[in-house]
Amino acid sequence: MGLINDNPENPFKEAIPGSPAFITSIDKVVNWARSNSLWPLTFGTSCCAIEVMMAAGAAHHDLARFGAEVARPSPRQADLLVIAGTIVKRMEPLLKTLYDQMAEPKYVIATGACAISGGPFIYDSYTTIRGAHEVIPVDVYVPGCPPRPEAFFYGLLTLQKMIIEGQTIAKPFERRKPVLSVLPPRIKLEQIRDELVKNLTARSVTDLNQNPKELGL
Amino acid sequence: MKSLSFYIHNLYQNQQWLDFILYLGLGLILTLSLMSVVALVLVYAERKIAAHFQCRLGPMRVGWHGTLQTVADALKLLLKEDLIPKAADRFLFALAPFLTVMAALLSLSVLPFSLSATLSNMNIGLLFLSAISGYGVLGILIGGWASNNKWSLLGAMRAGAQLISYELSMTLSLLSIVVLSGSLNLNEIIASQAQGWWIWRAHLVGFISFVIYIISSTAETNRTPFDMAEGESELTAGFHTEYSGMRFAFFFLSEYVNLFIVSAIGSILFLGGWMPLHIGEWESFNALMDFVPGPIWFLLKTGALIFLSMWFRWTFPRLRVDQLMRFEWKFLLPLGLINLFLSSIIALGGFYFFP
Amino acid sequence: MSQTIESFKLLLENAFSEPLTYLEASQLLTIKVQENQLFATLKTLKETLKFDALIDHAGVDWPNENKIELIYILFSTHHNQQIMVSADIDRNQPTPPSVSSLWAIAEWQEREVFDLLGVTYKNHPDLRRLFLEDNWVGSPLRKDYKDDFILERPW
Amino acid sequence: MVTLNDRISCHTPNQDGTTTQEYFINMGPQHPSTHGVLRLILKMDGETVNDIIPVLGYIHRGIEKKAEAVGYRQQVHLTDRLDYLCALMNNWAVSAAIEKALNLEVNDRIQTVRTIIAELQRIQSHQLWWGVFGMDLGAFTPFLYGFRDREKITEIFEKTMGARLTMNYFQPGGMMYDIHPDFVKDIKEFIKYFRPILKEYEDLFSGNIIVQERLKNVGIIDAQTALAYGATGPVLRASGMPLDLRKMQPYGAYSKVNFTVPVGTVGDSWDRYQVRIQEMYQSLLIIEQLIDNIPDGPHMTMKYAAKIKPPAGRYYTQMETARGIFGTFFVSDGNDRPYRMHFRTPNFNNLWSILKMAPGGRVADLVAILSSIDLVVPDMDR
Repeated sequence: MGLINDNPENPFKEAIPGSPAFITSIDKVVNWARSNSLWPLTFGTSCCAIEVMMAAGAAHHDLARFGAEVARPSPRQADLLVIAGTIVKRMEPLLKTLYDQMAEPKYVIATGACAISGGPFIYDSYTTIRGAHEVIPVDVYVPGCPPRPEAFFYGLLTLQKMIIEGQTIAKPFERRKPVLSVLPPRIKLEQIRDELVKNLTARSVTDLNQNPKELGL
Repeated sequence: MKSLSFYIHNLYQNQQWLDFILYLGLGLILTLSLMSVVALVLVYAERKIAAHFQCRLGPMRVGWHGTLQTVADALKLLLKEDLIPKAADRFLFALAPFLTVMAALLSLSVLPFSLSATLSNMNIGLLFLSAISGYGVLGILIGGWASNNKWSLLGAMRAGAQLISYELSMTLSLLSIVVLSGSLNLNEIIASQAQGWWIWRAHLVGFISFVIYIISSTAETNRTPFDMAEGESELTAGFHTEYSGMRFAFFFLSEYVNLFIVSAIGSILFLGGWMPLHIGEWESFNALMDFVPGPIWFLLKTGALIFLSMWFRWTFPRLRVDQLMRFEWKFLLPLGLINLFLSSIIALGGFYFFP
Repeated sequence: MSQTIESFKLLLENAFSEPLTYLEASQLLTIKVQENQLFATLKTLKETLKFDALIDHAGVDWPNENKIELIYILFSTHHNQQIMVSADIDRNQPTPPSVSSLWAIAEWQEREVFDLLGVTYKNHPDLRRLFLEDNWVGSPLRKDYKDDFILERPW
Repeated sequence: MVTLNDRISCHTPNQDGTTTQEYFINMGPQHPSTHGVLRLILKMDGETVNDIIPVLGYIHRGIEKKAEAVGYRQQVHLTDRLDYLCALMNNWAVSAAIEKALNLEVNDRIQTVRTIIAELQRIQSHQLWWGVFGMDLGAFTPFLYGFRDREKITEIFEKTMGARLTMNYFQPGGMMYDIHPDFVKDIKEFIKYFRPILKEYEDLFSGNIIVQERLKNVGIIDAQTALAYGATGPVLRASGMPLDLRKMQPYGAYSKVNFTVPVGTVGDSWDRYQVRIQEMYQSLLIIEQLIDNIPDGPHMTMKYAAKIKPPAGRYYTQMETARGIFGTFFVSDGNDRPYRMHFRTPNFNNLWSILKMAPGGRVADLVAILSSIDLVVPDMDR
């Protein structure tokens, strides 16, 4: 639909005609409706699709609680594009088409290491795109390989929060704000790392005595 | 034509036109609001019922137990961008959803919610209903054609073939009730069931036509196991693949309103409509039942049939398109014809229970 | 059904008129054949010895010796035996015969080898790239494949 | 020899001198029933599918190239991403290949635990297939039921391995960690729970007349054609050929257990369905026989950080995963990285039998057939 122009400088930035004129309580209601009715597109390329699209939607985790179980097979009717899996060079134009075919407002969640950065295939691979944001703008990134359904829920709730706060609605084509959605608040990466080292040494599950430095710990 | 001009002339003469306009406007508003309420409630009910069939909870977060979920969905769909594909036939593409909604709206206007609460008490109500329900398929056909998408077209063609075929069985099963009750007026059909509902009063005939009606009405509303036209796993989204936002919401809406309408017709013809449940000689029980107002009875019976339809949807897999046709033309249609013949015999001889 | 390797070798040698060359550096029983003998050998294996399944077909690039080694892994449901056939072909003009007339699956396994190693099979019904785009340049699994897109590991 | 040009001509002459004009329709890569990013170009006559041209590569990540750049131990995590529904069986296959190359014998404990876990994974994979199969036929509820029970196995795995889908658990020489203390208890509970559920699956789905109408005599393929087209696993067994490596070339602890290999008779979708359902029963049997007598011993027979350098040569090892034969072919030049790594993946080889199954059927049949083959697209494209 040509919503994304071909301007090389900022491909995702383009003012749409009739930008939001009233940012009032009506906007609040609209944002409430949009955030609570995120219909995902049934789109999954690899492993993450099982965890994020299927296991999250299934009985144990139940995506329906958030009103997001109405998976639409047609991009026209979907609001949320969950990039679940690796994007390779051959898929790139198709992903772009899918994104273009979706009607505004549309949101994108990139799940899994592959969709964030290329993941295990970032090096030595001749086809893997290193991150879905190289193709389309991404609202929320959910790390994991693949992320647990709970992690995906955290990402979904983060997106809902972003919509309610108007972070995506006000500037529809500037959605490159990465959100570390899985790491719970007040926990730092260093803490996790220290705990990991402690646990690994305590359980001595592996032969760490040889040369811990070689293992990168 | 003469009678119409005479009628309009009469309106001006007697100053009834104001009443007429008021009546029209009020009716339109009532029907429209009824339609949206029905759709919102049914979509919520479907999602909740499906969830509980599947050991889940369904919508929980928006409002108490997710009651506002469909409101949010409707609001979102209203405000979503409206896309028209470049290659689509713009006029027909825009027209199609309205045709479908119009059919649903027109059907709603003749449903008797109680003896008095009916917008227009036509004396050919049933004929009107079956005519209008056949017209709803036009929207689907036009929508699938105008989308200029092969999957849409496949879905639309399937829908056309299916609806036209199942229309026959549906009309035949309606006809046997018409024969039994001797009227096309919906209120009179209900009144004829004062002694007992047609589903069991006319020996097996009423029950058979009820079964035929349920099957063909499920096909009429394009629901599993007859959801050829949408067939998510086969045709992506069928005839509404290219529709987005409001236009898609119209298809969505009319699907659920149609579900309500066919269930309502089923409850009118076979379950006595707004008639309370009476059991033979149990006087006090019958008196208690009479205490419940007619619209409640009507909605209860309709709700039961809607639940049945939802039960089908979340249990059965989809039929294949040729099996669907074979089932209609080789089994359902002959059965309907035989049933109609038998019901004529019963009606002529007055062989039903409690004559 | 199952036989020992020795009795199977005997069966194998009886089927061929010429003596067979075995490849020692291999885990499976491996026959080494010349490019011009490839099709005939595989045909005999299929028709006389009833190797009815072509389990796998792959190529190995050896740039130093200027050859591409084609590997055919066959399985016989009759003998419950497996055999590997290895053939060296010229690296610059790799034109081995296609065996898709013997096993249908070879058509796509060969397409994969064509795609990733640039081996152009003769008499192949539909030799196109399988995984990569049609306008892709080069064969990624060759050892000297260069691509600006590839990120080398920094450590 | 039918070339592509013949296949893409849209005018098929009829017997009475007329020609049928066919049209092409594009199914995928984003289509709900291709289970990923498989693309099929269908040549159709009305609703009838006359020819199929599969297009692959929408998830080709170049795993074989990547494998040449990483050490032998790291191959295991690459196989997780191939067929993620049998991740552990793939882990086992590649670990066993490296062990064989090193002439390393692993102890009985490792073999038994590996067998139990592989069979659990087989059940898990078939559960998911059952659910998705139901969804493809238009019934949404089986999908939820299948996932509800799959989650039970996922929890057992998670306790031991710390991951839900890509476990990376079996290593060359053993397992990453020892099994969780609750492992045996959990599995026993699961078996007790799952046997009646499996019966319920059959009541809910197999007994349904619509399912039987949709599946019986649809997509028939005979055993020899299926084998020639590369099919293995349940697809081949449904055609009547009992090719099961667990029986024919026993590995792990399979030689110690009694089980039968379910085979079909007709080779239609219904047989493929039945074979998988019966395989779940057989897997339960195998687990029951092994779960009570897991031998003692260490869970790892080689040092974790040791570099693996197999002697130069060509190695091929194959195993039976839930979808067919998974083979690992690698060439070593004596270094700590493989010179060439090639995976024989079951899905890539299973796909092509649809060219024999689907033509002549409807689109709905094609969807049922695709689903009955049980494809995992990343495994196909590698």
